[in-house]
Amino acid sequence: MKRKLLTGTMVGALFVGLLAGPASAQDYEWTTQDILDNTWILIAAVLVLFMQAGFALVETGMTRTKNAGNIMMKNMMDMAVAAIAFFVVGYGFAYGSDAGGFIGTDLFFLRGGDAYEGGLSLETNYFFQVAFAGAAATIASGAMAGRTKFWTYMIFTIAMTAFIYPVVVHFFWGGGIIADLQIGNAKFGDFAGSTIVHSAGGWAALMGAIFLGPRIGKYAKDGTPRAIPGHSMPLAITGVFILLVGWFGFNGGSELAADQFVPGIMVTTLLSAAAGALGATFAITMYTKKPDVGMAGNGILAGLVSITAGTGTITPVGAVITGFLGGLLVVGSVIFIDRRGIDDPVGAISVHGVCGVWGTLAVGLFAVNGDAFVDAAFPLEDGTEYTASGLFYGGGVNQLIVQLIGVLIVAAWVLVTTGILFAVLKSTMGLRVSEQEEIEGLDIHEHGAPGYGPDVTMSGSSVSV
Amino acid sequence: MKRKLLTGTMVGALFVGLLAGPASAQDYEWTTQDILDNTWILIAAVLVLFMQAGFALVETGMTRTKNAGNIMMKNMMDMAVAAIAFFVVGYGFAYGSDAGGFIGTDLFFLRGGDAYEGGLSLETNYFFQVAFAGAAATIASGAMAGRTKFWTYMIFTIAMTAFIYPVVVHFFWGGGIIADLQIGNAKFGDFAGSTIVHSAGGWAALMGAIFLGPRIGKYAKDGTPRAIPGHSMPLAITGVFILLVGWFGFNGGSELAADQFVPGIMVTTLLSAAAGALGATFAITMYTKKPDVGMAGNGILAGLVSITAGTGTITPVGAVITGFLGGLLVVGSVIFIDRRGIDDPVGAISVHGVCGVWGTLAVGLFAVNGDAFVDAAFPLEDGTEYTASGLFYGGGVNQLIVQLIGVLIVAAWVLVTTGILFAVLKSTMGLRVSEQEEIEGLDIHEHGAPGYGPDVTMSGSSVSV
Amino acid sequence: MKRKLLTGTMVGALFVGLLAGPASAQDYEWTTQDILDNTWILIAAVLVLFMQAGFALVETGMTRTKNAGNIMMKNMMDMAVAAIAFFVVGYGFAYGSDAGGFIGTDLFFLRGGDAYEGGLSLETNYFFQVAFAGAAATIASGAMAGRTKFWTYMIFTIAMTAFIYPVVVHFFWGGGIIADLQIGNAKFGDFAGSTIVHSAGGWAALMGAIFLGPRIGKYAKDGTPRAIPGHSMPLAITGVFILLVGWFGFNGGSELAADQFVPGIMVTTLLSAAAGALGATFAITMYTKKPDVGMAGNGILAGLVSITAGTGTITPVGAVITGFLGGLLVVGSVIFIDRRGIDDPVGAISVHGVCGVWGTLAVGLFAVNGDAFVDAAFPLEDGTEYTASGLFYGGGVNQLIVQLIGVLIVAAWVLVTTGILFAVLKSTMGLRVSEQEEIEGLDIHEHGAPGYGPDVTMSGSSVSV
Amino acid sequence: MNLITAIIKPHMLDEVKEALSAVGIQGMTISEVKGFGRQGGHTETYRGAEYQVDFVPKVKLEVVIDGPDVGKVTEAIAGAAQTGKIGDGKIWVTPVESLVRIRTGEMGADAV
Amino acid sequence: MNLITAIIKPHMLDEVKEALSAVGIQGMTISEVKGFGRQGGHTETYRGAEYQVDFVPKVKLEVVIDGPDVGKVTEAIAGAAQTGKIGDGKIWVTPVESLVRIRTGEMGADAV
Amino acid sequence: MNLITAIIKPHMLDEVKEALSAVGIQGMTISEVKGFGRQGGHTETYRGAEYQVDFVPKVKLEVVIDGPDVGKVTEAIAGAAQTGKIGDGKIWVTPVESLVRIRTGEMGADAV
Ligand SMILES: Nc1ncnc2c1ncn2[C@@H]1O[C@H](COP(=O)(O)OP(=O)(O)O)[C@@H](O)[C@H]1O
Ligand SMILES: Nc1ncnc2c1ncn2[C@@H]1O[C@H](COP(=O)(O)OP(=O)(O)O)[C@@H](O)[C@H]1O
Ligand SMILES: Nc1ncnc2c1ncn2[C@@H]1O[C@H](COP(=O)(O)OP(=O)(O)O)[C@@H](O)[C@H]1O
Repeated sequence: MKRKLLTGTMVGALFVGLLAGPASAQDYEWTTQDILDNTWILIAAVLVLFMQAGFALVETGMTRTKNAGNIMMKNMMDMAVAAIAFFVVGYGFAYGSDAGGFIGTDLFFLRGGDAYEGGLSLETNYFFQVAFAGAAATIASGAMAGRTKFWTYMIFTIAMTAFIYPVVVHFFWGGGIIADLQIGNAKFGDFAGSTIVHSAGGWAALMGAIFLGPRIGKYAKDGTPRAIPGHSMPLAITGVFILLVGWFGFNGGSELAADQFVPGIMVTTLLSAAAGALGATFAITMYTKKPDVGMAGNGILAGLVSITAGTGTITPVGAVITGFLGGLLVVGSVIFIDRRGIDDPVGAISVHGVCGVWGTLAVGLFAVNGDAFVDAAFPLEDGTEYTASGLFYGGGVNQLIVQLIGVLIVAAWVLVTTGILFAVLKSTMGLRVSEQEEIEGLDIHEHGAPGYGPDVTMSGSSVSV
Repeated sequence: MKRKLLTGTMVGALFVGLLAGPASAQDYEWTTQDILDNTWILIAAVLVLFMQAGFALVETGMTRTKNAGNIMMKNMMDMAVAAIAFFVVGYGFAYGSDAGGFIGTDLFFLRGGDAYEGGLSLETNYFFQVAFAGAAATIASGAMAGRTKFWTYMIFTIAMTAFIYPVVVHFFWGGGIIADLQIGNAKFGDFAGSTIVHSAGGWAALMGAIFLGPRIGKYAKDGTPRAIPGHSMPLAITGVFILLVGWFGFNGGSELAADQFVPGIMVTTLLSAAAGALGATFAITMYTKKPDVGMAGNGILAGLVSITAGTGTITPVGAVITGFLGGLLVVGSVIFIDRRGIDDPVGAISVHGVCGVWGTLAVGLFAVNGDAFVDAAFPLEDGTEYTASGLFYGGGVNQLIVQLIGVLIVAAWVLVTTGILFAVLKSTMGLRVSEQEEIEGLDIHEHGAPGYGPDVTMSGSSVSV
Repeated sequence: MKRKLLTGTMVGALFVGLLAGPASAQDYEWTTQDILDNTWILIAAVLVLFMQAGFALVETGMTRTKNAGNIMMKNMMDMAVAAIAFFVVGYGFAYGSDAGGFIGTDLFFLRGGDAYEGGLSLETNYFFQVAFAGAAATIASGAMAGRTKFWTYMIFTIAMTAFIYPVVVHFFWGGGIIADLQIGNAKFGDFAGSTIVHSAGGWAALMGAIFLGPRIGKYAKDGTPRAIPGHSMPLAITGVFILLVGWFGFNGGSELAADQFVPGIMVTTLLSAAAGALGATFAITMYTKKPDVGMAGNGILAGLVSITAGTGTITPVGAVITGFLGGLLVVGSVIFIDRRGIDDPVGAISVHGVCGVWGTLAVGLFAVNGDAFVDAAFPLEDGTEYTASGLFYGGGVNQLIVQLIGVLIVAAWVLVTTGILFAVLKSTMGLRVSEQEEIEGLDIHEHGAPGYGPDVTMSGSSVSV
Repeated sequence: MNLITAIIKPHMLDEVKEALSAVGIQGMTISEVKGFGRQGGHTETYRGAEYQVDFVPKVKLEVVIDGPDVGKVTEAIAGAAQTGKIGDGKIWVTPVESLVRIRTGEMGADAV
Repeated sequence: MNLITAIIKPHMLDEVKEALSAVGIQGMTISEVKGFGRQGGHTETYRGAEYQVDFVPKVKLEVVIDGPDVGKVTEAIAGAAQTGKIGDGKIWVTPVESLVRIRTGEMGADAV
Repeated sequence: MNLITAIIKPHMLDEVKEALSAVGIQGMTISEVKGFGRQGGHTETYRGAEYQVDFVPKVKLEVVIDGPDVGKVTEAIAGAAQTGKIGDGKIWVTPVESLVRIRTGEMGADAV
């Protein structure tokens, strides 16, 4: 019933734009540099879209066989829903003409942009940004794994990619309230989205995990957390590798051009990821005496999230430190959150939320004066040059404070909106599957068949033929 | 015996070209745009080659453990055979100097092309096109999974990539009989190969599945189809993600240049894929009440195949509709074909054949007048401008009819040639393994060892060490 | 204890470079061609980094479930360690100012390079080369699978990526002793690293496998080798596909520019890989009557390694022959090494070592006179043109001999240094886990938990919840 | 009371299950096992090395019955599982002293 | 001596294990099995086709005990494994003639 | 007739099989089980949380034999499976009332 309504509305909405033709002919002649810019960003966007496979594999590998199909499905639908929702309204809300620093008001259905005069075309921009929207939604999926109703999750994803995330984007990249944030000569900086994408996703993940409550069996009667080991490290770590590869598109493409700054971005991204792996391995080995494989994978992701804000402004050595601390942080955070009774099967809150915040603040510590991209992207209102830099490079605390304010604004927005959303969903459709469904697995109950055939798991259905 | 002969002939053939040196020095100085064009197409080709992994994973994930090794092997060898066969004769048959609108007659061993004067080089062209040849062959593999003799399949692959598919390519992209197809001012259009690649593969898949007959146990005694669940949704959906990512090379690269039209192609490709997932999820949920994971994956592929013909000429909204209908269609088609006693374990006939046809016809419905690429690629003989467009954009039925004719010509060619081929193979080498081999699995009998070790499946061989 | 020390030293080292800012502003204005060159190499580098996932999957697929987590971990940490070690010292040792033809002496922490004046930037170079360093280390991981202590392996990886491999690179690409190697007018040539990367990794793998000894149960009491089947062909062959895809970055990027020679490189790379698959399938079928899936995968890799040295100088037909012979060779070598009591679970010694040597020698047989890249890259000291070519193209044996000398120098260096390293490690930390740990699996004992959850393997830990 | 244990070929399970239903058996427990016997194993080859696989997959079926039908049930299984080829398996019968249905606590014949 | 065999729901294993410890049982062997019974199976759908899953996952527990505690142990298992919903499983008892501890060669009561 | 059931360490299977061949046993059925006993389990850590693994992998071996060789067979298994370390397992013997070879319908001693 509800499903029919839902789809009906979507299909209807699409017809609105059907009759109109494509944008009118371009008079501007594209230069080879224009084409190179767009081609590079398209390639980067493909890498970011590939990250969806990485998210799916990390999440499925770190959970159990009985929910494997459900998890692949959610990640696949996140991408599908994001593509349509961002096309219909999301891109417009994010990048359309500003209303009150809060939301965009045009460019729906990718219609009505300015005539092309160099740089990225509207299509290129959409294609790159939509991949980020899918990622932002998918982050929550991991924290909600193993107990969430599929159709309820779909509503969340629609809300996230059509409205909640686009508004966050508008706040900063769309020229909204954070874009103008300035203390002294320090402006808020978040190059590729430690805050805008990752912490936003992380806050949604936190709310999801809290509203759902822990999986059955996750906590002993006295509240001690119990491990529910994932079913496949090979899948999980393959997912980490795919995310790493995709992140070079995520960060490298966020330059929004093919230029001389991209190589440095790639280098800091790699170094931070590597240091994150070392940091997490170090921390978990100190704690349990064993280098946990999944934690090392989380460490790579922590390093990546941590450098995402500062990849264009932090030096290579700064990137190593940022990533290493991110790796330490993710271990501490996973264990802390686990102990607080919040069940996050893949560590999404820690990786994306906590490290997203850390990465944004790291800009206030390690950013270097005179970075070309920052100059170009954030000229000060009065025309003076941007001269702020991180605390450790003599820039004082201004940058750090402005970073913190940006973080808090995004946190407030996402926590409130997703909080309301989950509360409403919980009291209407219901958030969580029944106990029996959870025990027997979401695959059978939500999707009709197990994600692994009877020839793989003993809990499978049949031994014949 | 036959294997020895086969390989011997191949090796012999290769020596033919050994003595000659490389092409003579180029006088033409490559511009940066030339290099950009070639580099982009090489990258796109790598993405298309990556699709081979996607095909392998979808196919293996949707079938059982006992044939997993066989399936990976077939997909790997499809690529290997395609590379060699397309190099030796296939590329020449496809793109060599035309003989009777039917077949090319030179460029064998990539020798003897015109001197380079800009655009794509012969090597770039081969490298991009060969990836398509591998895909065309691999499509059939899915429909023939679980019961086909390995060496017989190899013969099919050689025939497909050396002759059957190259002739299809020649028909259209090689300047053969379909290239000149024109009704009024409408010319047949198939941008990236809904018909040329996908429906061609789909028809071969259909013939293969019919000649083989269903897997043991697929139909109850009264003919009711029984589900034979795949062994791993994580692998299958990872394959879908890889195919999605590869498709941006497939469609985006089919522009055969890095230019301003590529971004739009990427956008329609993504939107159609997303809409396909939604369409298929909607359809299967209506039918069985459960959102089937594998079907949603098929829906993404259906959306991709459906937009492949029109990715350059269909608007974003048109792409959403095309993909959504493709998603509905694939579900109906899978169920219909299943009921007709044709056992297609992965839905290859529906995804590639049925949606390939649908996508080609969709150009006749949604194509927009004045698309730049179509102008450039298909100038009319008399020099007038190409003005046709799809039915829904006021272009009348001409485009639709010419699309249909193209579809039928390719269908006739592939059905007849693969029909003859399978008939001959069946009565000589045999198409199908023995009953015991099928029950115990192709891995052990055709390849000597199971695709999964004894520590994964209970049906494994040993518990020791 | 040792771990604490280790990490402490690393972190300390990083602070050395912290205070300094980034390189000074560039006066040189980047041309679009410069940006294209760098962008292409960055993309190629991302493909090469992706190979790390391929290595991990091949290795884990060809070994057993009980070590799957350990193997993913090793491959992940190889990448992490390589990134940091190559940044801190490795890149400097490889490409810094030459000392005695043996080692570089500056560019540590990527500091102090020349001002940019076109071509690849220092960051781009590092990013591309670091991916090779990770690969060189990871090769040994496969041969040492299933019995090596994790922390000991980490020490090996640090030594390999910080010192042993960088020195090999310096020998040739860094302008060291092999770079000047010349017999008549033939200079040593190794385009993308058959010797520099692959055989270097292969020799390390050989020493590792010898020092470790075979896995328990690998040899019967009479010394007959016993098969220990891998646990997942789907994972292993997915790894092969990923390696294939990554190799187009490995070879194509080794042109170190986006230019007209890249397409030809891509073509020879693909043809050799394809021929390698056919060669290995042919050989193993002759030998055991069955086309072994893993061997065919090794065949693709053998074809790739074999063409890596000559991808820029060998004709397409030469590439087919080189790859086909590589495929034959890898089968013979795997069986030979197995019989010699050296337990190499994935065939790393054969694929990378033996085929690396073969590929380097193949340049002496099939290289074609007048290849543009070779001209540009290796001008002779006296200013005369480079005119040598392979034996089969009338170049005499000079090229073959110079290739052999280069191979031997690298072999000597790696065998001696890794020999000393493994001997020291064996008598200090110990190389090999205890018998009980090996039997029960490295995952539980080295990393604390199994790589596959209890719901996948019967040997898992618990059936509850 | 008796426990009837049968080792059968995996692909005969459906037919055996139907045959058991036909003689009124409403409950049974199965598991995947591996058998060693006259059927022998087979040789596999992996990466050029041969190895012997001695154990072949079988399904083990356990049925507890009450009363005199042991012969009938045994025959039903034997009839349905028979292919006539080596390796069809065995059926053996052991005595059972007591039986409880956990849900209700019923015992003996009522618990079957 | 007796062998007590219990078929239980998989997620009740932990509680049964604790109940057995409580009555002094220190050893047992378990395996994953599939059960067919009154509980029935369920219908799954895959790619639009329905199929019946008759066998549901169960855990089989085997405990050899010596002496007169058969009733106590049986009751402990039955008590802990009971959910009251259909499919809770069965417990049956068979006679054991001898028992050996492999490590020591001890026999009978000492081997338990 | 008797059924000899042995619980052994998985990596001892090959030796036990050989020992059984040596005393003329030509058929057996094995399955993967998990054991709980004095050997205890071990603690694993996953993502910073510890958990107890109580059940350790074992192999269960079932052999039906006819005649007076019970002792010999039991000893053969015990001898081959013994490592002397805790957790070597158990062997128990239960009476079998009848045995059928499905392929031929042979019964009793002929069916072994
Ligand atoms: N003595 C035995 N004890 C227990 N199981 C046995 C015994 N002999 C055979 N089996 C089981 O029966 C199966 C079939 O036996 P086999 O000797 O191969 O063929 P057949 O049943 O035709 O005589 C074996 O795979 C094994 O599982
Ligand atoms: N006659 C039997 N012999 C062996 N096992 C049985 C028998 N009847 C039931 N079982 C096992 O007990 C389980 C539960 O039985 P079922 O009839 O479903 O419910 P209940 O135990 O509530 O009567 C079955 O799944 C099966 O494993
Ligand atoms: N009372 C019992 N009933 C059934 N199986 C048992 C019993 N006691 C032990 N076992 C099995 O024997 C195995 C070994 O027993 P354990 O007490 O660990 O060591 P040991 O055999 O050296 O005394 C256990 O893992 C379990 O599978």
